[in-house]
Amino acid sequence: MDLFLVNLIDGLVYGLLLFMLSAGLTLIFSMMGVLNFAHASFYMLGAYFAYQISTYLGFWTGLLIAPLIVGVAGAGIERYGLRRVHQFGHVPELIFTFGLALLIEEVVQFFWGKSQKAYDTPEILQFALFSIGNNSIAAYKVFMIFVSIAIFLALLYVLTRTRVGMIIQAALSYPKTVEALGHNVPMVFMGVFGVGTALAGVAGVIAGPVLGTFPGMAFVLGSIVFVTIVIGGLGSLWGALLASLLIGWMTTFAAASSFQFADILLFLGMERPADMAASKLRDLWTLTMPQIGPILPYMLMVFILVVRPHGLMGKRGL
Amino acid sequence: MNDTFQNTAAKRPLVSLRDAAPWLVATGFLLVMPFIFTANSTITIMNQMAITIIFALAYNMLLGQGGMLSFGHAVYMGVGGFMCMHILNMVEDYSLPLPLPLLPIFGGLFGMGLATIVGAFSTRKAGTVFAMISLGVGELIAACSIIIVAFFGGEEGIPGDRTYGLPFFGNEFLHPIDVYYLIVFWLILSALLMYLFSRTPVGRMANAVRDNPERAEFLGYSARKVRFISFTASGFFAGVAGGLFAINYEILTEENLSLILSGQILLITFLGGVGFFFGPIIGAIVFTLLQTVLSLETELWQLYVGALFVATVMYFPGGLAGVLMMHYPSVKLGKVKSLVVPYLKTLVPAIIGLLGTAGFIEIMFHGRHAAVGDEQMTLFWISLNSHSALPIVVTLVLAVGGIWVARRFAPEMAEAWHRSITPNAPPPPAQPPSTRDAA
Amino acid sequence: MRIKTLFGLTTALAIGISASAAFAENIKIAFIDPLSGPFAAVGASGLAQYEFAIDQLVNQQGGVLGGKNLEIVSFDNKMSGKESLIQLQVAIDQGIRFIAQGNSSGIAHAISDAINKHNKRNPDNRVLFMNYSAVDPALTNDKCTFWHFRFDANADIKMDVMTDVMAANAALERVYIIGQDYSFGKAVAAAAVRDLEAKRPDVEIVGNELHPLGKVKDFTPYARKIIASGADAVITGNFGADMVGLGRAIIGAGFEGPIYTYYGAATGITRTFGEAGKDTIRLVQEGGVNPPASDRAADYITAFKAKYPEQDIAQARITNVVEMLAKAIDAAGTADDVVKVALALEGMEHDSLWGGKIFMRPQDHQAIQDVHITVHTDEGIQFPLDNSPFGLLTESTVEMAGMDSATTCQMQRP
Amino acid sequence: MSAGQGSPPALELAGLRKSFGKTEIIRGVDLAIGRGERHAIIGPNGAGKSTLFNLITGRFPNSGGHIRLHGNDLAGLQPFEINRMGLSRSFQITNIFPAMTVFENVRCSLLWSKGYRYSFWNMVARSRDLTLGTEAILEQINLTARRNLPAGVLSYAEQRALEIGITIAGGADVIMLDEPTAGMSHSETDYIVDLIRQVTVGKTLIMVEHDMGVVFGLADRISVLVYGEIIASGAPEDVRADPKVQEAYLGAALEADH
Repeated sequence: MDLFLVNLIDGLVYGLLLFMLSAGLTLIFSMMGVLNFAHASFYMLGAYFAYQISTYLGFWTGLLIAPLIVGVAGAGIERYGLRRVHQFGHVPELIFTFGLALLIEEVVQFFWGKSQKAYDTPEILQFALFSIGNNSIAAYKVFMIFVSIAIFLALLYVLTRTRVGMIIQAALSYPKTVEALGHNVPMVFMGVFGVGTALAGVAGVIAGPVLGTFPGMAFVLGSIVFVTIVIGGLGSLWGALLASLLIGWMTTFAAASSFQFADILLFLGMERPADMAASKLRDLWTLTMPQIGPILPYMLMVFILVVRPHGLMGKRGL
Repeated sequence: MNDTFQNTAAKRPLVSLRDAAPWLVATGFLLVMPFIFTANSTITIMNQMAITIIFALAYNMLLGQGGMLSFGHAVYMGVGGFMCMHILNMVEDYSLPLPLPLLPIFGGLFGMGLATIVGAFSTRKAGTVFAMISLGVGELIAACSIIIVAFFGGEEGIPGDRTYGLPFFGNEFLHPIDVYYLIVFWLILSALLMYLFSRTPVGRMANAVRDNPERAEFLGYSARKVRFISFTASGFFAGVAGGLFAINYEILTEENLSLILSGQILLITFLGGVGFFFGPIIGAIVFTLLQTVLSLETELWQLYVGALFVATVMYFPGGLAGVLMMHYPSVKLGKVKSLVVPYLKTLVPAIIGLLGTAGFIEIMFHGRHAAVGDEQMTLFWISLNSHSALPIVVTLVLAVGGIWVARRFAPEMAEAWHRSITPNAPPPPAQPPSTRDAA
Repeated sequence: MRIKTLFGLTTALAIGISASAAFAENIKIAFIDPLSGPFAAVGASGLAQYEFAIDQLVNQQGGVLGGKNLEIVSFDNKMSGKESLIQLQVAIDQGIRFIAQGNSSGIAHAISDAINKHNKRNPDNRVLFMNYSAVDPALTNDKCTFWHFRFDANADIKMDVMTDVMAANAALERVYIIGQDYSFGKAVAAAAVRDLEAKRPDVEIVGNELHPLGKVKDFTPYARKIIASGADAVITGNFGADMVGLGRAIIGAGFEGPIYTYYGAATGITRTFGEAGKDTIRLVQEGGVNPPASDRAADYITAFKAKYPEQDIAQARITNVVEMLAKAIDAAGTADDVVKVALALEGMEHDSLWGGKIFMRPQDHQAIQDVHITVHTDEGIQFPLDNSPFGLLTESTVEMAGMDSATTCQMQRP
Repeated sequence: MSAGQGSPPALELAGLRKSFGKTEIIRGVDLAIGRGERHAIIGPNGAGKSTLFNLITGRFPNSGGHIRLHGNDLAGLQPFEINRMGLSRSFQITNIFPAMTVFENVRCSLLWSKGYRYSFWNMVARSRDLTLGTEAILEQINLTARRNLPAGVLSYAEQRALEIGITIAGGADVIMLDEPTAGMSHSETDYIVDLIRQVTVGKTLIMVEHDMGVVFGLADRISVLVYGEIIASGAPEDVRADPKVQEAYLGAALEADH
């Protein structure tokens, strides 16, 4: 029971982290129709910028400044890169962000080298806030939860209570109409792209110390973010939240479980082969849940796309 | 290539010389290549190129001709390759009478088999749904390759030996050159078949479905079925490429199924140009050279490839083939000569500028990462000190100056190009083909 | 336009490959390892160590065969089997007879297999494979070839040493084994179970599991399981980001026992563990540097750090590769007939720079040497890693580890 | 003039309904269109004309009632299946294959009816049948000179003509045109009307049109759709004279027209 509670908290932390990434991506995707493949790269940039700033000015300054730099960089890339490609259609746009992801990874390696950076949590949060059983819950994790929730509430407020939010909301559902109403849609696009990437930057700043700051960090997280927004449904902040938490808990509990596929095979009435090495099914007999945990979200995505292409809470189809 | 039916009365010959000429030239070229580049390593690289060309052409059946963006196409090549490897090992173990050159057929069949299964549920829609399903399926099969060791061999993969099969007309395929001719045979055959496929009713409808699936449905065609047929055909040729990979490298590993390879083939195809049949061929050649040769020269090769790719998407969405075909009207009008001077004026400074930029980056990189005391480096065959100011200043000046000059002359070049594609007589409505098939 | 320049450039480069074969005065070693991509840090580090070892230990000592120099030529395999095979062919075409590779046992298998085929098909220009790091036991067992020499202790030998040390700890009751889901991770787990059962049947293995390679973003749930199991010690074969992620998660969850690793140090890992990993992370390795075996070793490291401030002697065995190869070439009197060189390497005994002897066992071409258990700490460290205060301190040593270990190798000699 | 006795009408709608959410757009339409008839559906904006078209061609599923083509119920059929039964349509917004040449556009629309189906063993360029058929249609729609241009670069009127060409190419005997002259100048409209008259000889034509000149020039019969119901149906003169129609729709338009 203790372990269950602890896993619940760990899954929540991971899920909320995914949410910070997917919230920005789902906004960008729904407005501009662009599957931004470089989204996780902005997450990486956030972590590296924050690392660099933290070596001079400390963690907290990094938390404030790094996302701003990332957001400005994102807006700049939208203005001078993506907007240019926009006229050629969606596929080139997507491919552009794909190339951008490769390029950002190379640039990061050029400046920061190839090995892992010693970017660490701030000392003030380096203690165990409380324990459940033998498991200590680090204060930093609780801090991550609060930051994510604060961002979610702020987004919700901006989207539902402010004029800008109204325009964005409307543009999510009726992009053409909003343009016809005389709003500067390119400007809105740039703003949304900037804010979306800045959100990814925040995620990078606070996840970098926990999940590691290394050139492959974007690739590791990259495709799972798409999976999240596709499962959640486009243009739906709540969908993104739901899917993020779902994936967070799913992967956490899969990793924590000790379920063995041998049990299924035995249940099916098969007999455990005496000589495992010679058995054609040996890989199935030894398979455990943690082995397939990280690919469960992909299975879920394919399943959802086949039966319900607009995702859990999406309003319109892909 | 031209579909116009010249003379309705005369009977069309089975193959006209005009249609066959590019194929004959390409075949001749491929047959002669090993006599020019005799080293085993260059032949190995050419083998790699040929395999990539088949794979890229197969991929373009989806992306360019069918409008389906796949993020997991490596699995069809990989699964075809793995099956071939197992068949190869069975041939060895049970002395089956299967000549090696026929092996790729099995790769194709298994690639097609897998594509049939996946296509059954993924081709209902194009666009994002298809792309994301391909990503998911790609990730699933890539993950299986590590989990199911009995079939995929885990990290070491499945090795085999191509020489244990039956000698084929006395050839045991001991050397890369023997394999080269085998691969070239399959390259020409596959390319020809894929080209012809694009000329069949279903191939033409694939274009129609790509452009406007709804309209195609009102012409009596099920968009889904057209996509499905393109998808399985593409799976077949990807599988053939996998079979050739098995023969050439005699090993298949999980990397053959990875998303990295799937991403690479997208990059290659787009770099070459999706709008033209020969685009992916150019892409495959250029990319293979960059990957195997440029990487010998600089550790930063991926940075340059990334930059080249992003620049291509931004400025030449028709890819390298699109750039070439932009000049087709000029050639037709016999106005290429008028382009030489304006192009030189812009491109020479541009190249100098780009090389200067690359030089600057290399010097910076060397300065930061080289061993202490090891300050000499070789750049473009020039030996220089990466820690002194002079080379840095020189490359910077070249970079900035070159690009500045190029930008100054760029409008003139564009102007010259426009003039060169416009006939002197009354101008008909023409359109640069570069942006044509991009969407 | 653009294309033409590209073509021009690439053709020039392509000709460059074959042309450089013409002037081959130096005896070249091809270094085929990742120099770009996610694993480039390890490759770059190995390359620096090779360059330095060749320069200091051979060329400055008068070279081989009466004055010829050794030279390392680097080939970027991008951690890809396919690229490795292409670069291998390029290296062979340049007249290179000695191939050094180490990162990834999968690639080592591919190269070993390819070299075996190449040597069979081209008896005139055979090559040798100097495996300096790939530790899959199969390479010197079922899959052994005459052309392959391994200079690192293999995974089984390392596990033997690790479990010897663990067995000596009477307080040890529960062990947790966790690794990446691929051949090496599985081999480590199997060896750990086998050795612990043989040496300490009373020790309970409370967990034995695999996680997907390079796909886990958050290791916390694994760490929770380890804590919940009440384990006293953890064994893992993880490398790279998976090593850091796992280690930090375990420590962060409150684990205090030792974590025995194969690859838990250097190329950023030591600095990232920092204070948290102190006295917890343990590494099994050959060639410890703290304390250095001799003044000569200390001077060598100091000189290396002066030349390569960003790198470390993280793969000490590289000096053994270089010195033993040089000795074998001298003994064979030729660098072209690799069969003679291989025969000279077989059974060679060598005094390592890092102390102790190296014996190249002729039955399977496995180097037998002293293997140490070292601990991550900042106390008593003369030569730290990653320019951090932390380094690896030798805690215990097994001399000539695995000297009489069994091998299933049936060597086919030419 | 109208449907031959004994055989079922070309198209028959019975109690057809369609609602989106709670809003009912088509509220029980009954209509029979005989073979060879030229039938125009008119009505004010928002009357549901395009929805009616989309229901008939299988683009949307209906919420109630029946659609029969030559007596066969179309319930649950996909657009391509309906097309194969001999019904073809054009769109209100130009809907061609812009990246393909004019020639290709027409040839693609011929493929199914010429029996090529999903063939991947025939070369389209080698089929005289196809080429001749395409050329004939290009001739009919006056685009022979433009055959090798991408369809996207044609002028608007040319694109509309091409769209009509694509619609009739498959040889369907029921042709549905959705506002074929929308957005055209007077001379262009005259040209298209002539074209329509020419290419639909011997076929059943159903069209939605706003331009009353076109409607009264072309149609044998007119139905007036208002708020999802047909309020009048008959010969042009009768419809023109119908007071309900006058009241609901025609009055203003007719006065402006004359």
